[in-house]
Amino acid sequence: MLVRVTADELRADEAIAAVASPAAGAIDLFLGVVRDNNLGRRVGHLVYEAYPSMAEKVMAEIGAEAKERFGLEACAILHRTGRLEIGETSLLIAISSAHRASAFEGGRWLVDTIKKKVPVWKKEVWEDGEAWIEGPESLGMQQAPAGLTG
Amino acid sequence: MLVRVTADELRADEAIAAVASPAAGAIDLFLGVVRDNNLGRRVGHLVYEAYPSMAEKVMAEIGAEAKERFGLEACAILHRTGRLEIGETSLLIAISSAHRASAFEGGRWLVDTIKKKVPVWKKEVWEDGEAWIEGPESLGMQQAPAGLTG
Amino acid sequence: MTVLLFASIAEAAGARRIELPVAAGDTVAAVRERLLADRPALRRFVPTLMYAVNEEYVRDDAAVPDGATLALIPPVSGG
Amino acid sequence: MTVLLFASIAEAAGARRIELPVAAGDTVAAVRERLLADRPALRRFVPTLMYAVNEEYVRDDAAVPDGATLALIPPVSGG
Repeated sequence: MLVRVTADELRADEAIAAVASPAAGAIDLFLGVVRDNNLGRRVGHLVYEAYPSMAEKVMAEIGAEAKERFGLEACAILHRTGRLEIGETSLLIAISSAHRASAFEGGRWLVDTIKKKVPVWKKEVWEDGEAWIEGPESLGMQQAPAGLTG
Repeated sequence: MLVRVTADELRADEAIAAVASPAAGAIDLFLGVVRDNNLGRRVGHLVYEAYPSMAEKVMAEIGAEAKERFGLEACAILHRTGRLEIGETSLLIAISSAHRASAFEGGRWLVDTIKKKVPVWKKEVWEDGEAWIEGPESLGMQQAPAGLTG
Repeated sequence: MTVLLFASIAEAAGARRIELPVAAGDTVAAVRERLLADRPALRRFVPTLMYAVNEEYVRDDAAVPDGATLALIPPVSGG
Repeated sequence: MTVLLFASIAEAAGARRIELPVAAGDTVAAVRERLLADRPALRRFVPTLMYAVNEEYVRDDAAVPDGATLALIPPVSGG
């Protein structure tokens, strides 16, 4: 299984190739992308930080559970770290499956679970300040800055 | 909106670029891939035929409805025709959305609706025969060959 | 008028395109019956056929305008 | 032992890695309290902190073996 935490650009083609299987009839790809706004704030860029070795370990565990749970052929999970501009891809997952229902359901479950469990954090940087965005998914809270600065 | 029926290889990067938007936080991609078996039959290759001008028109209508229904930023739908080998991509859709829930739901709806409405047909070719596979989705029937030959 | 055939029915007909005369007031069903009169082997496809006139799906009681293109559409199986 | 800090708590501590002595029978909570004794400003992070010992999530009553790496994990926000 391809799992990777990296400062390099994430490439869709690599993830697709990593899940190729003659028995796969469906491949679902999900890209988490930096968008220009969040909760009404204009976002300039994001900075992602990870606990890389643990993040890769947790990603591999989640991927193995997804394969088992949804009967997938294969999956790949890549997360980028460092400074990301609007439109860049922070998270890339690919899964292959015999049929599309499990591809979509498995993809959705993977993304939800990654957001809850993988030790990665993002900081929003605006024109006039910045804040770590912590806990929106892992705590089931409203997404709100942990401590505003600047 | 990018919609295309083509005999050329489908490229994920092109579809991703076509749905890029600064307001998109999520991109979902779905690839329909030729798999090596169907209902217990060993598949050698597939041949796709389309009514290309009408197929593109119907794809554009379905894409517009998906955008409206799920509040998507953009979508792209590409279908390949001609002979396809195991592992090649026959259908490629990409959709971008502010949030992942609508990206996954919109992607699922798009694929389901394309399979019901777009005038494209596939023929399975086995070692010892071939058959047009017609109606599995559009008629809600079990997927079964329309007329076996060879 | 032009009738387009696809996939299984095109293979069975040995043709993908057939030119037919159209009479004032013709419906899709009337044109289809005219076509089948000479090609009885195609009748087995009728129960599952769909129709498009000028690239719009229609029912078989729809009118066929002069110069229209009628497509005989077997159950689709793209994706 | 090594304590790793990330994101908001690392920024507040001005450190991403702190070496601390560990006593036999120490729990995660005991190590955390020893760390906070010198850095009271970090106490506000405690209510939402998670913990990992040697890259496995654990509760704060888990034992910390000698030579372990303890990570203080603010609520994650990847994706």
